[in-house]
Amino acid sequence: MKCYIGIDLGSTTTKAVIMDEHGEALGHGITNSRSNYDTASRVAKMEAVISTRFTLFRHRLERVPELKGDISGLLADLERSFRLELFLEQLEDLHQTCSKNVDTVPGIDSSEAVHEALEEIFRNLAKTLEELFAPGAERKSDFFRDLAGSVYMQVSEDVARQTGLSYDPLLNIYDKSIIEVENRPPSANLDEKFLAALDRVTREKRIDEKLLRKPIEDALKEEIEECYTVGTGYGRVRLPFPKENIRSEILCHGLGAHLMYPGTRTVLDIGGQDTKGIQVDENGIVANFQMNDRCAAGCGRYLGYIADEMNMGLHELGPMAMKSTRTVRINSTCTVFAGAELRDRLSLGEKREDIIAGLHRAIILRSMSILSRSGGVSDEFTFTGGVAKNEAAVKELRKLVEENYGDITINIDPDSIYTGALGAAEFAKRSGIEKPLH
Amino acid sequence: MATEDIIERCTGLYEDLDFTAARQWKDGAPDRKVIGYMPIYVPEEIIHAAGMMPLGVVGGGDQMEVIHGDAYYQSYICRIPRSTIELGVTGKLDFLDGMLFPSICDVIRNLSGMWQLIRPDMYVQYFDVPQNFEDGVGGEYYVRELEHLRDGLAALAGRSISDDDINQSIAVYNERRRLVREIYKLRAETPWMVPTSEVYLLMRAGLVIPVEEHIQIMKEYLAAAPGEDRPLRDACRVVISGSFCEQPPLNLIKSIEMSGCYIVDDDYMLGNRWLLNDVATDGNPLEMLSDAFLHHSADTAAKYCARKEDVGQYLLQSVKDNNAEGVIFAAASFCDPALLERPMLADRMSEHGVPHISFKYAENSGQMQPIREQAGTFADTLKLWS
Amino acid sequence: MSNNPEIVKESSMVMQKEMIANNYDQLTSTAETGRKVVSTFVPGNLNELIMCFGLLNNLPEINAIQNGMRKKSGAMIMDAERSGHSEDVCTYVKSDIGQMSKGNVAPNGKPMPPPDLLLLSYTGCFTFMKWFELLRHEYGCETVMLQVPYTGAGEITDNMRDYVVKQLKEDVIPALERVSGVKFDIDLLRENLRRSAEAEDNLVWVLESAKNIRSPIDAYFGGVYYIGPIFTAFRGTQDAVDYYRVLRSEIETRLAEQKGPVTPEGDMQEEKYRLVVEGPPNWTSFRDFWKMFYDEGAVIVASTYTKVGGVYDQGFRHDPDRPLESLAEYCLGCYTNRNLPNRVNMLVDYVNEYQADGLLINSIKSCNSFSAGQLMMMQQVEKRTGKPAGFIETDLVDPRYFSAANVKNRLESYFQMIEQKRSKTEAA
Amino acid sequence: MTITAGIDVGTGAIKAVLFESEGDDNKWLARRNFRVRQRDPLKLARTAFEEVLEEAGIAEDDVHYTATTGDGESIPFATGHFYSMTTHARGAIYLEPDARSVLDIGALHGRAIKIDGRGKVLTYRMTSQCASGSGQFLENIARYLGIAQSEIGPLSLQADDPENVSSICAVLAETDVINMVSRGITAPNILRGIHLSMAGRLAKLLRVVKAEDGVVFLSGGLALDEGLLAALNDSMEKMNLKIEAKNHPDSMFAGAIGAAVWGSYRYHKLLEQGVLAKAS
Ligand SMILES: Nc1ncnc2c1ncn2[C@@H]1O[C@H](COP(=O)(O)OP(=O)(O)O)[C@@H](O)[C@H]1O
Ligand SMILES: Nc1ncnc2c1ncn2[C@@H]1O[C@H](COP(=O)(O)OP(=O)(O)O)[C@@H](O)[C@H]1O
Ligand code: SF4
Ligand code: SF4
Ligand code: SF4
Repeated sequence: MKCYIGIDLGSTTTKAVIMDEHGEALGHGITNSRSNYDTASRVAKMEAVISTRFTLFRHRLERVPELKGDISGLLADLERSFRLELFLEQLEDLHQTCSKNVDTVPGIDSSEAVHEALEEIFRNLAKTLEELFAPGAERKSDFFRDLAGSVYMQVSEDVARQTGLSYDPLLNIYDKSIIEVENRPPSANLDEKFLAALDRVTREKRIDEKLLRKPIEDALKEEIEECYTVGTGYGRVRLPFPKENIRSEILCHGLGAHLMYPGTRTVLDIGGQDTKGIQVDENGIVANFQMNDRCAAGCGRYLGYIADEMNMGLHELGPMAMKSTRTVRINSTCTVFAGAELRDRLSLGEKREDIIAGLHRAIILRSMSILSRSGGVSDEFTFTGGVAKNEAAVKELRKLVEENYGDITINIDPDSIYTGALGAAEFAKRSGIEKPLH
Repeated sequence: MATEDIIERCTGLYEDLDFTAARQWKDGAPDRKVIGYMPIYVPEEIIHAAGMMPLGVVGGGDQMEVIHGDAYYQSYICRIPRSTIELGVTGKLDFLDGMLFPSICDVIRNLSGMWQLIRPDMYVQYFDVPQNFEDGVGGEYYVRELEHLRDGLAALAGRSISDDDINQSIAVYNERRRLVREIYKLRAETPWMVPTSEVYLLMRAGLVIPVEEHIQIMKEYLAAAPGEDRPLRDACRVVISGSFCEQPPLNLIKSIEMSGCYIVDDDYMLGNRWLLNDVATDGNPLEMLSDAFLHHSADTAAKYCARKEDVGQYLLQSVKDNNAEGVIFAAASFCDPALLERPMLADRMSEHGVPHISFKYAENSGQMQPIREQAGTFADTLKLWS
Repeated sequence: MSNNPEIVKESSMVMQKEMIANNYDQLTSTAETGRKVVSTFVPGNLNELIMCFGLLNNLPEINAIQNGMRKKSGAMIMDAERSGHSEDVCTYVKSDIGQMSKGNVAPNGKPMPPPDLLLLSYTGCFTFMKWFELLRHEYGCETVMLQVPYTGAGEITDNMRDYVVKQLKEDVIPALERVSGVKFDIDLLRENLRRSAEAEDNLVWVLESAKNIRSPIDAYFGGVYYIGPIFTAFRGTQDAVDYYRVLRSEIETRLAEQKGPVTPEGDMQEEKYRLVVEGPPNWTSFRDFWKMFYDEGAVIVASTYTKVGGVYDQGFRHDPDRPLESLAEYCLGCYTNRNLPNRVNMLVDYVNEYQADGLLINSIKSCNSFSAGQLMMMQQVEKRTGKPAGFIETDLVDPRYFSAANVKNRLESYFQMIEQKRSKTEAA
Repeated sequence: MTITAGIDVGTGAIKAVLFESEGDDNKWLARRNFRVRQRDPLKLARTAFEEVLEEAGIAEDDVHYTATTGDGESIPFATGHFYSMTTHARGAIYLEPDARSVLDIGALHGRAIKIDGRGKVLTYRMTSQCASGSGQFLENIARYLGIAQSEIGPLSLQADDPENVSSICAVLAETDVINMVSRGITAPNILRGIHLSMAGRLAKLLRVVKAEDGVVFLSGGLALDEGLLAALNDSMEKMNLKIEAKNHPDSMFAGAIGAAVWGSYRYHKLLEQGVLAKAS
């Protein structure tokens, strides 16, 4: 099967979208943008391939008459189990790496005690992770780093307290090891994991294995042929691509938003360290755009700092802000000082959720200015980028758009974080069909 | 009235971004007109003489959410023009019949053009002032600019403005100037009785209400203040310099006081103290206003100082007159005039052994911790070591 | 201009280089020659008048630019900040003050003499006033102020002109007489002004040659060289007259040969985008900045920066018959002394008359005079021309504020947007 | 004999000390230093206070004056508060009598304070808001690189070709660093680059306050970072500042020490005036 790939190498996350020659997006993948952009785009692409496989499974399973009606649940179970397989493998890797790193971290009196503590921590981790992947469980994030990290912190603080070890070296070991692990994409064969996941699901759900095995194996045999790749995003200059395979993220976001919602005339994208207001015409062609100036105040990273400061997951910020009853006015959106501002407010006795709500409003106010600079908001308006996942931000945005521009259709796709990559994939398809890459 | 009530009224005026008091005044009679003006100084007498009300516009403070204003300004430009534009774009200044932009810096200067672009129908004037202080050169130019202003306002008012009209207005403003001076004097003598946060609000009120009402409020305050029971605190005496345009948030003024400083002189809202003495009411009023402007007006960085020796003398005099122990240079971030001038003033203070510190603020500064830290250390030092 | 050995230098370039070197040599040899030095600014630069007194003209802005291009300004600015100057203010000022603290060495490596007079032509920029107060603070020399009122209502009034003329007569000329010991001769001034006008005619011709599709010049990156002599210590000299004559004939040849603009890497090839630029350039990475344009086939066909030291393409000429009045009008008419509606009009006309693809604003952190209000200007120009505008931010001579990756990212996006829009118009 | 406690509430760490003084003789009884790491600073301050009391075997009621500094203005059990620069100046003189200037380098700020031999603040200068040269930033980067706090210094000292970190904004600098890593720049060179950029800024502050004699005393959370110290001495040399920067093993306690010492001074002042304040 001929496939076209768009990669959006963002400052926080790297996204990939795989598109077929008819323009259908088959799969997408996301990963943390890490120290090595090559790895990041490789991992994102691999994730997109995984997601494409699931799309292909769906296509095949839809043709199995006996399964009628129950595919989505089945696929979700499959995916969950598959992730768990991946995570367990990475966890094992992390465990070994941590053990190996014990001796390289200073400030450790008894490495034996640390090794013991690590055993305990990882026993706990494996258990907690399996729980996190139990049917119906909620997860803070889908990144290994986030999940493993937050569990590790909790567990190691407990273990440290019980054993009288100091907490800092344990953290240092983690900090050091997670990087190594992240930079190693899962090594073993993906197909094997798909099949292992299949086994697990059929066992859990008592489904006849034979019904599923053949279609899944067939889907796995289908070749995903990479015909043309276009890169975009902040790190695009670092992509190992020739110039004609690179598009500015403005064009990609414009086009991506147009593909998702053809009626789009204004796009707001809030990414990790930039905010863009884009005006597009009926063909998704960019008519005007503005970005934040050199100051990264009020971009997505700001929320990251806040989440770190509060020791919360990014996912949890929005819901917490939604609980607010009165908004505290926050005037500085300087990312670096976000933490200080937060502490300042807390010490004045303001409530957490009110402050957080204020912070969200501050971000949105800033993007309203950028929109205003780019020519305002016209119907329809599409909100993209990581921050679009945040309900509190969305709520403020709706309010302010209505106050300033009246009644406007606001589109937010659950997959809006992939908008740039989708646009890039479409560019890849257009170029690839014109002149295939050799 | 007790000071508390007076200050509450002033606080209400300060927080009212809709300028209700001015709107009410305007609605009081069909042909009333309100003319907005920006810092530092315009000859309000001429507006008053035209039967109009001058309204001081000094940005939106820390309570306003700025959206469109930020769209028009880069991050390296001070705050006051953006919140002022926001006030304009969001219709809060729609009731104005004119806007005056006095010469102070390039930002306000360019804002005058922006206002012409967003309000092409409005009476919008850039009001230039002389930087040449000779009667025959700068004075002559200024008198003709004043005539131009008078004629423009007369046309807007639909009636002529006579010398008598202006002289009468000068008399009213003379009274205001006297009261302002009195309040400043009282604060310098007994700063614990007259906190700066109150003086500030009193002065701010003058921007947004008719001058006659302002005179009344100040009289009431002067009558009430000595009756308050306020303990003397262990604080040092400082002069604030550099805050003549964009205003600090009230919290900042309070933080300075809380961290152990009595403010005994300042250049907040200097417009109502710009002319230092009474202006004669028995001559050609424009020439008298010009004479006062050229020879008896306050000093700020927005003014050219013709002689090297004179730089900083005004501030030094204030330190001496008010028995201050130190100077706090507090300028708005990105305020070119204040920040360019500061090294020269600081040198002058050091020459005369006047301790000083400096920091920057924005009208919407939220974090007071660094301010307290600096003002507090300054106060600690002046206290522990004197 | 170009240090690239493969590029044949046009003779105008050689001429200009010599003129500048010569001027610095004169400035740095006053100890021997006994000549007196006046410092003044590019906008409102009264070179013709200064020449009447045999005084040398030193322009601190130009020194800052020279230091910027030689990558020396960064250290100077930091020096000034160390001695208490705010990071928020104009970097020309700090570069100048830093240069002083570093021994005040001229670009030719010799020490610069202290000025004998600071001629503060307060034209179009508030910072000028404080800048010279700061210099006076350091040098303690005589300072004379020439206040040029801002044309806030969009026109030059009689009161403004009279005020400037009066200051010239009563303050500036007496000060120049005092410092030089030379009596003012108005006929000499007329003679100088006549030469100015002649050079101005040729300069305007050169700038307007960019109206040709396939422009023979770049009116911004190249333009800053073309305006050099007329904005600085040469207006009114025979050297300037000769320079502009030669320059014009060179451009005539380029035009005839259908050549594009010269760049540091030779003649520019394809002309893909035609832009109008508002705002001064960045000097510390001037070459890299320029390269981002010519590599993409972008030519600047008109710019406002080349009008800061005088707006000549809108009809103004120095006039020997009204010497002081025309000097006054010159000052009053400089680009940054014009109000915003007028600046918008100029930009709209440029976009239309030069058939540009759009307006690009290079917003300079240092310069409130230029930058405050630019975003509204941009909006107005977009609205009135229907052409897309781009916006980038850099600084004049502070290398910390030139983020190449950031600027390149925006420019690329801007060019791709023009391209995309254009292919749509073609398809339609 | 006066017992005083000094509590320095920092953004990164809480420091508490207990002193016993007799005239000009100040004896150090106990100390605590807790990293905040996402815990409630005010609670930690209380814990630290209790632990120093316990270590010295002193009851809370026997403390004559509890002085806070840093962000501790709102600590309920304090007798009084001194502002950081006042306390760091005094603490510096206590630990290093030859100190004539202090560089207080914390999580979000850097300050240069010029002082005299008695610990009086003469002038000071702080880094401006946009500061990639802050402890927080260094900490983030180190975590990012998987390097323990205590390794930063030693690693930085191994640099052979330090990379230039120029961004003023920490967020953008973070991206710069990411780029560096993907260009294969080694951790020591990156760290040294950050150190140099911080040191340049700090040395600039020292220049501005005209620190020209005596020792430059490092205090605050980053004082013990040897890499930074080395970079700083380099930078000062480059700027022709002919003074030497030094730290002290107890540098991090300078603020708390200063608070305790001033507390005792203040206690006697109050005693003289007859206005005896007591810890609540
Ligand atoms: N689930 C989420 N909930 C809230 N915010 C999120 C979520 N996921 C990502 N974000 C925000 O989105 C930002 C990243 O957005 P993204 O569009 O990926 O940026 P970039 O393209 O610059 O990497 C993060 O900094 C974070 O603030
Ligand atoms: N115990 C410690 N060990 C290592 N580093 C520390 C320690 N305490 C503080 N730091 C570093 O110093 C930084 C700030 O410390 P801190 O003294 O709390 O600053 P401040 O008091 O100025 O807020 C922290 O971000 C961390 O990088
Ligand atoms: S440090 Fe803060 S204010 Fe400065 S550029 Fe970065 S985000 Fe903006
Ligand atoms: S704050 Fe300063 S720079 Fe800003 S408008 Fe006022 S005077 Fe001008
Ligand atoms: S502010 Fe602008 S016009 Fe003024 S000196 Fe600086 S660069 Fe020149």
